[in-house]
Amino acid sequence: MSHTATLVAELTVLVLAIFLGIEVISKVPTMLHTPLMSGTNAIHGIVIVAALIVAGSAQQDGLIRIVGFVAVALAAANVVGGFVVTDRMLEMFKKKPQAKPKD
Amino acid sequence: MSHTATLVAELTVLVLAIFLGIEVISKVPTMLHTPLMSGTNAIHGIVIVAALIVAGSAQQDGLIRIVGFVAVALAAANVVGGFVVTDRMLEMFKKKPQAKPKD
Amino acid sequence: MRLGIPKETSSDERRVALVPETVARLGDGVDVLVEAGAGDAAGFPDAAYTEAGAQIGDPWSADVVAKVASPTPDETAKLREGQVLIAFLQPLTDTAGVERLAAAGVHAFALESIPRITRAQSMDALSSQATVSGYKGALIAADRLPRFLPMLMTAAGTIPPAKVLVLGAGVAGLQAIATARRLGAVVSAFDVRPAVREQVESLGATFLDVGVSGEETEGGYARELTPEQQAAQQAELQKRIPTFDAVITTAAIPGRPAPKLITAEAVRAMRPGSVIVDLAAESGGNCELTEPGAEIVESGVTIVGTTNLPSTMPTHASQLLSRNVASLVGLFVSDGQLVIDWDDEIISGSSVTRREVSA
Amino acid sequence: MRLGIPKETSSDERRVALVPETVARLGDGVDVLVEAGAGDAAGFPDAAYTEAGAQIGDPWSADVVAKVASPTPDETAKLREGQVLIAFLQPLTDTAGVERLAAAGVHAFALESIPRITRAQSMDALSSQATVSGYKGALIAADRLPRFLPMLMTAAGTIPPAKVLVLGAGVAGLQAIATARRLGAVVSAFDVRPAVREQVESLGATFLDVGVSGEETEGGYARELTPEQQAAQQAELQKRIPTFDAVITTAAIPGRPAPKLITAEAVRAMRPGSVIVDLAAESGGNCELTEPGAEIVESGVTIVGTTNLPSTMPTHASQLLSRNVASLVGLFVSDGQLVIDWDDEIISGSSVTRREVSA
Amino acid sequence: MGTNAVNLLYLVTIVCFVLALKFLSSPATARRGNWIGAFGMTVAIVATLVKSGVHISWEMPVAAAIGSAFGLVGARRVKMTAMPQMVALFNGVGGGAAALVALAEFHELAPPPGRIQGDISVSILLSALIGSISFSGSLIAFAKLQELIKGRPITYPGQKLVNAAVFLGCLGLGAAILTGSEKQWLLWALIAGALVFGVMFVLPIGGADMPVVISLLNAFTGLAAAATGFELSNNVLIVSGMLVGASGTMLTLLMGRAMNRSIANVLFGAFGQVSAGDVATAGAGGGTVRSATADDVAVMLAYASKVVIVPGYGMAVAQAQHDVHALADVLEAKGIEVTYAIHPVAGRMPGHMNVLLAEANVPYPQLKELDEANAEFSRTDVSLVIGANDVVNPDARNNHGSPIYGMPILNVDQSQATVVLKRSMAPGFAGIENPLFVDPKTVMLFGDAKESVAKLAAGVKAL
Amino acid sequence: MGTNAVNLLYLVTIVCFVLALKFLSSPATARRGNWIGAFGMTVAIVATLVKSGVHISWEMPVAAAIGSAFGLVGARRVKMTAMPQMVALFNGVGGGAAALVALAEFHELAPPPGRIQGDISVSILLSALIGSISFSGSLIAFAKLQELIKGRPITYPGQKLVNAAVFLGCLGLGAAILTGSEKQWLLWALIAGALVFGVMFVLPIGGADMPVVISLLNAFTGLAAAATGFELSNNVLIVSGMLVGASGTMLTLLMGRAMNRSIANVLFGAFGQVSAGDVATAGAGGGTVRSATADDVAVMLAYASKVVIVPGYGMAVAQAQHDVHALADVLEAKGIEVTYAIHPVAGRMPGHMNVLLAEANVPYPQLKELDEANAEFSRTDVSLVIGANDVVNPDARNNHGSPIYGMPILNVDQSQATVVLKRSMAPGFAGIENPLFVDPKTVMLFGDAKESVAKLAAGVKAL
Ligand SMILES: NC(=O)c1ccc[n+]([C@@H]2O[C@H](COP(=O)([O-])OP(=O)(O)OC[C@H]3O[C@@H](n4cnc5c(N)ncnc54)[C@H](OP(=O)(O)O)[C@@H]3O)[C@@H](O)[C@H]2O)c1
Ligand SMILES: NC(=O)c1ccc[n+]([C@@H]2O[C@H](COP(=O)([O-])OP(=O)(O)OC[C@H]3O[C@@H](n4cnc5c(N)ncnc54)[C@H](OP(=O)(O)O)[C@@H]3O)[C@@H](O)[C@H]2O)c1
Ligand SMILES: NC(=O)c1ccc[n+]([C@@H]2O[C@H](COP(=O)([O-])OP(=O)(O)OC[C@H]3O[C@@H](n4cnc5c(N)ncnc54)[C@H](O)[C@@H]3O)[C@@H](O)[C@H]2O)c1
Ligand SMILES: NC(=O)c1ccc[n+]([C@@H]2O[C@H](COP(=O)([O-])OP(=O)(O)OC[C@H]3O[C@@H](n4cnc5c(N)ncnc54)[C@H](O)[C@@H]3O)[C@@H](O)[C@H]2O)c1
Repeated sequence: MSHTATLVAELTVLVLAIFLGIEVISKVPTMLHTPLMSGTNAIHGIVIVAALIVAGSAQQDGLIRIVGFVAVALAAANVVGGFVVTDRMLEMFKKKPQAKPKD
Repeated sequence: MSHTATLVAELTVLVLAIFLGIEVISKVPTMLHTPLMSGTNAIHGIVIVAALIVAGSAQQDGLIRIVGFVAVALAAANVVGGFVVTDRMLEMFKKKPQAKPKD
Repeated sequence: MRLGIPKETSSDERRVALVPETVARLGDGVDVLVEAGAGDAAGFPDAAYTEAGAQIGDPWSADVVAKVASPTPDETAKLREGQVLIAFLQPLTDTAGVERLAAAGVHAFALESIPRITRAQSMDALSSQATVSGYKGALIAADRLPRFLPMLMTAAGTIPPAKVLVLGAGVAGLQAIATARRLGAVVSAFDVRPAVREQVESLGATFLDVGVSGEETEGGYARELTPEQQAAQQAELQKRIPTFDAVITTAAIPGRPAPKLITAEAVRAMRPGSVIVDLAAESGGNCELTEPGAEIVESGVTIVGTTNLPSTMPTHASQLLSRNVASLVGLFVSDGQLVIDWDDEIISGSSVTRREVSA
Repeated sequence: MRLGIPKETSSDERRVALVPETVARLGDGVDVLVEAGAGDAAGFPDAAYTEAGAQIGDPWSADVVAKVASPTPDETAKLREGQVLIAFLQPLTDTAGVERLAAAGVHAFALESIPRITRAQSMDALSSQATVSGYKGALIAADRLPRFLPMLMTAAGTIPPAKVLVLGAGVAGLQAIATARRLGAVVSAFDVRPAVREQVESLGATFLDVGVSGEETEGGYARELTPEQQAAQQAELQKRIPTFDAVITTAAIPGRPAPKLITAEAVRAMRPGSVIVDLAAESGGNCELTEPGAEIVESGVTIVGTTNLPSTMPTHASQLLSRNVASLVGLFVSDGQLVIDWDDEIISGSSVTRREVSA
Repeated sequence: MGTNAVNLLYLVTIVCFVLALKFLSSPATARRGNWIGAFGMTVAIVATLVKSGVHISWEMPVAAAIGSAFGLVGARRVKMTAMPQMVALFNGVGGGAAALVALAEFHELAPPPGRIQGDISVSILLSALIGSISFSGSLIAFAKLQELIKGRPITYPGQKLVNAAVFLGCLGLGAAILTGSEKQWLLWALIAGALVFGVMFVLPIGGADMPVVISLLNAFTGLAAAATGFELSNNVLIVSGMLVGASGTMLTLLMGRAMNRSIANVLFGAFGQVSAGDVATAGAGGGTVRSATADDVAVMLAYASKVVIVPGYGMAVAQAQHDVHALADVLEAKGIEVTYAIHPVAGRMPGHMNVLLAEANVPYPQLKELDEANAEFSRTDVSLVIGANDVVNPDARNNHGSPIYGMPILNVDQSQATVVLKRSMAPGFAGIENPLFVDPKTVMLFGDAKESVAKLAAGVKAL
Repeated sequence: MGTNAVNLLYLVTIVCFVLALKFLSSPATARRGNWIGAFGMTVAIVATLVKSGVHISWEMPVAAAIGSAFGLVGARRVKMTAMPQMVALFNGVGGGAAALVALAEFHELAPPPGRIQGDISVSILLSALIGSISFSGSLIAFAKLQELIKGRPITYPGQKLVNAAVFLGCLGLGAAILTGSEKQWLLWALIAGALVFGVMFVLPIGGADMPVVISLLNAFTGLAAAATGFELSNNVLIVSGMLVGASGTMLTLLMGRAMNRSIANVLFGAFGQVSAGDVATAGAGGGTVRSATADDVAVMLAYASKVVIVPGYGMAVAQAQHDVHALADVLEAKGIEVTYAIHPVAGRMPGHMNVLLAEANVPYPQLKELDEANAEFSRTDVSLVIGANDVVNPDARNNHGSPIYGMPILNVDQSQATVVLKRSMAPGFAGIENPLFVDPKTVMLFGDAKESVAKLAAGVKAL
């Protein structure tokens, strides 16, 4: 497939992702705004894939080594921190023990 | 891109379409079930694209000519009939004249 | 056809059998003759009648005479043979009165005896007057109680809601339940007919289960309980009654004395200040201590035995009754003439003198 | 400290100033002396008092005497100098009585004069008794009307809901509104204080705008209208009143005769069978024709001028009053001793004899 | 036009289709959604026609014209009540087209250039198989609904086994093709088998369940179209087909749920025994009772101009008065005129309805007496009968033999549509059948009145 | 592992992320959603590591370990109240990573193999630009929330112009790169400019609006990740990044709507003038009033075990009694214990609340007197104060100078949380301020009580 063909295919994927992104969260209670923001924040930690690819590329000079190193570290922080923070936020949504005097 | 790569890309698109298909109609009032069915029915009339491609392919023998002809005719019936029937069904959802004695 | 409306002679009867509003509804074929002052006590002056198209005159001369109470001997004397009389004739208890009418050759129809079939609903005077009684009964209970019916949480403490028990949940009982509930009381009710439980609950009240259940006869009336059942009912009620602030009783069996539901002992077990309103006083009362027509206090419990409650709300009681009477009178008119269609289930059912007349 | 509760001597006063339930609430430092039979009329036998920890004895010997009505001259004679008296003393109108008390050297406190501040809400006997009056007033209207309050659609025709007008929507008026609404009436109300409109609507009733609007004084009372305003109000009301089936009036200005809202002419314009319940009868009535203490019929309109309605519901009226009295008495007790803290706004505000005493 | 430009246009089509589905899910926008879909389709067709490699022969417009004419006339002529079979028909031809495309592709690819790639043959086989099933199944569904063949389940012993055998046979043929012998006759045989299976699959299903089956076949056709997309490496086919496949499957599930049936029960329930609906479907005079869901009724209400509420004893039993008032509020907020028609003997005591409605604070002026109400039914869009029965029984007017003959009733049957809320087909106080319930203008909403009314309020609000 | 196999694994990741988002949108499944997301991320990382062409050097695990440790410790240590700034921080580093990847790609592609393809350079420029803005902007947001720099808007005259200039400068640099001069310093300059712009963009925005800004920057980072995907022709990056970009944008709009603010007003409101919230934000003692939406409160209620309703005069004015009972029914259907605490002088007449609640058929036993109710607040999860004010004013207990000092009140402030429904910050009958409204455990739900309560019931039902 030509480069342009790939690009068009990628655009198709992009468009579908946009719709899906909008659709999937269109009815969120306000209470979940912050956790959802935090969850999506963790998901864009997927740049770690890009960072790894860059850091692992064969042809490396000093700049790429350094940049790759920093990128991996930053992305890893995004991923780990993102998911853990979200989980902590969501702890409070654990279903409370039914009708017992406060927890 | 290799044939397999294309296939994987197509699968990605397929998966996104599945999600989107489910998401987008997940809250439909019962009253709209039939119109929605009819509307999606019209949409799968998109096979007309395939039929046209087949009917328009350069290398044609008798079989393909006949098959292509019939396929185009059937698909066209699907497309036109589908959208028109749906529209007729939906006519009743025209917003009624506000608070006037029946229409 | 001429319809006569006499003035009621009993001093405690303030109703009138026809109100001006209904005169027009009777249609052209019917001329209405109203005795002067007939509607005064119910709030309908003679002028209103004449305005509505009636004449003031001698009602006894009419083809059909409609009144509220059974005629006195004097009144009966004014009736002539072949005349139609419509009134509450108490056919099952006032045999003397009925015999007098029969002797006079009058075609007498008792409002009480109209069969309770669907077509006769608009003539059902028992229901319409029971509606008044039930409403008024609850108001009387509220008035006589030295306490509030509703709950009130105030700076001077909390008043708990009064507990009201309704015994017998026919037309009057259901209306009493509804009225007491409106005023905020916590209402329980009991009746022997099994279908009543759901009806009581449909008004938001509680059905009090005393473990006795009777039968329903045709027309929706209750069958009299056996003596054992009666005893069981009394005993069970005696246990429950002291927890209530007011008891409104309406239990009745057509033509029979009212069942005694509340014993003297049960009354004495009640808290002082409690109230019993006995709407069955007319047929002897549901409480052993009830004195029909009187209001007494016994060991601190007020027992209201007032009879003829509808007469205390004469305007609307008359208005409802008037519609009933008009519907019934309608059956006797054909092309402006008096016609008695003896094949009509309602006419034959409510007649109390026919056997004698035809005999 | 000893608190004495005499039996009321007026024949139409069935309340008692303290009920057994409240005796216990007074705490250890207060010994209660109840006159024999004091609570009988309200449904509280002597036994209940002794059970609650009170003694039956001579209430006049106590340090503090609490009763309902202002003492008669005879009763005043039983009081001694320095004694505290709590009662409805009508300080603004019964100057003679107050002077007698002052002469006797009694520290007299009028329940009417307790300042209407937040802290005094639990002592606000005017409010608690007005609550009873309002409720009872609506019940009386319902009882006297020859018609239903609620709407009823029946086989014998449709009864439209009664239209009830409440004039003066203070504590009693609001309660009357609520009660009449509960019974299904269509209720309108009017008051001169502007804040009342929202309060009336908060009970689901309609505010009747007669175009006159007065002021509110401190404590929430209304200021008396100017003669012009009064005339305008009367004229406007006269136009509106004939459309109502029942009018309940509660308008009052502390210490002043009740404003005349309903003229004789307005009464005559009403439909026969209509009812006026004048809860302001005690201070002369809001209707020109009201005879305080009596029930009259004038051109078919029943005008109820019954005074002292709370006494007709003695159990709960006493119970509420008792809490008010107990809260007030609490201010006079310190370590079981009678202490009069003249700096307390409530004590100084409700005292009616202090000036004289200190003079 | 180059492939990439065409693919970009296809992307426009995809966007249109997604928006179409989205808009079709809400009554207010549904019609617009359909138009957007049609626009997207036009874009795709034009793009294909200008695509390099597509030769426009004379047959193409002719074929398209024939098909379109057929579709247009069919769709315009059909009566409102015959819509479902029309949908079935159009669905079938779509499936047929997909199967034919598969056939042509196989024919084109199979012989000279050597073996077909595995995934392509899978796609071809799938679109041939599914398209054919959809084609013949839909035609049977059409024939059943059109009453060309009898609507009730056609069953015979051993049916399950025979069906399974046919299906397995098709799969076997597919496997044979995949494992090497790419003989065209094998594909012809597979298509033939699939056509037979489609017929046998739908035949045993009863007419009442047809809409669900059509929805399923609709999803099938979507899948076939998506498979065609894989054959041709064409994203617009993949996405559009799969959108329909997925949403169609969802919809089938939703329809099953709305009928309180599992899909398996719908599809296979008839094998061995005739499926019995869960509510009585035949009323008094043998008429048919139409039962609706709360959502259906909510839509009816939301699109009405005037609604009359007819309360009866059932409202009292359910103590639904507060919910009824709340529903009326919701309707009025939408600008709908709401009144209550109170029959003089509704309930079990004089004024029963008045007591309850006053408690719920329903304004008195909204309560209409019998005569007043009867004058209004002819211009009423929906009469909402809440737990009333005898007082709306037309037998009182029409049937001289009825025990309630002569009683004046509320003539709800004169309104455009009537909805009856009750728990079952049980009679009321008078103990008699009510022909209103089998009136073609009546739908029943079964369940406790309080719950049903609450659902209606929620439903109307959501619209 | 081959690219195709890896791409299939990436597809798994995509599925996980979509499910994660879906699950995150409902309280009952949100936590599970997060875990599914984490699982998908793990799959993607593993797939990348085994991908042919990726060489695992020693730096990689070290870098990952450092980053992870930092993220883990930060996330674990942070106090609940400091969550938002943590999110900002993690968002920033993600953006930074995207910008760095762009830098590396440019470096790798630019010099020898000739011109970079147009779309690739656009992607690189976009991810560099957006990633950098997100990085510096997020750090500023973090610093503001952490109170490292002062929270209130920092403004100066001409700010708009300066910002616009910087942004246009960046665009100019990008254009230069695209049109031919693929000099690395240009990209460095662009990144520097974008960093500066990020700082200047966030600085003028007030602390209260930060959550909206963070959400927007979060969407930016998603876009940057998607752009990175185009650079590397990697679908998982494109889809995941765009999912975040799209849902993040939606979320930003939703948050704005929940605050009744347009996004433009949030972002640019501070330029020129300090934005004033539309409800009073400072209460009596200068405390802060926290206002919530009906949805927020619905979640609070739905997850409570015990709710006490405290009605006051406002309930009467709004005539909300029927709706209040309906709400209580909905809560009870969820197994939540509901009682009503009735203050002796709530309303404007003795027994005011009783009259109304009896009309609405609230069962008498659910009504609790003052003393009874006060004994229960300490084990109450949510006190729902509906139009009451003076009767819940803690000054009556604590403030000797208050005109209502000494009045016994309902101690709602002892419950876990209090929600106050009223229309404004206006005082009640006594005309005095109420410190309850600025209690940190209190949230206000502004609006007419009838409407608010109806919304709450709908909200709780939807959960
Ligand atoms: N008003 C009076 O004074 C009075 C007095 C005595 C007799 N009646 C008689 O009573 C009848 C009144 O007519 P009507 O139409 O009001 O009542 P009806 O004919 O008795 O019908 C009531 C209907 O409500 C349904 N229902 C009961 N509970 C329900 C619930 N919880 N939810 C939903 N539906 C429920 C029942 O069907 P399901 O069981 O299928 O739910 C029943 O068919 C007349 O025949 C009248 O003559 C009236
Ligand atoms: N019960 C009695 O017998 C009696 C008699 C006289 C005086 N009082 C006095 O009245 C007060 C009663 O206390 P309370 O807490 O019940 O009432 P409150 O202190 O007067 O407060 C009522 C609150 O309701 C709000 N409100 C009004 N209309 C509303 C609507 N439509 N929707 C939502 N909220 C609304 C008002 O705030 P917004 O304007 O911001 O909405 C107001 O702050 C006490 O001070 C008591 O002393 C009582
Ligand atoms: N078909 C119709 O249209 C129609 C019309 C009017 C009334 N009705 C029905 O007829 C029924 C009876 O009406 P009514 O009020 O005139 O009856 P009623 O006045 O004769 O009796 C009053 C009630 O007392 C009850 N009762 C009798 N003995 C009792 C006992 N020992 N303990 C407790 N309760 C006892 C009866 O069951 C009845 O409900 C009503 O329920 C009504 O539904 C039907
Ligand atoms: N602060 C507190 O805690 C507290 C306690 C109790 C009462 N109050 C308030 O005090 C107010 C008055 O109470 P009340 O019932 O004892 O008053 P009241 O008995 O003195 O008067 C009754 C009503 O008549 C009205 N009125 C006077 N002249 C009138 C006229 N010409 N026309 C129409 N209406 C007229 C008054 O405005 C008042 O509402 C109440 O509204 C109440 O809210 C406050």
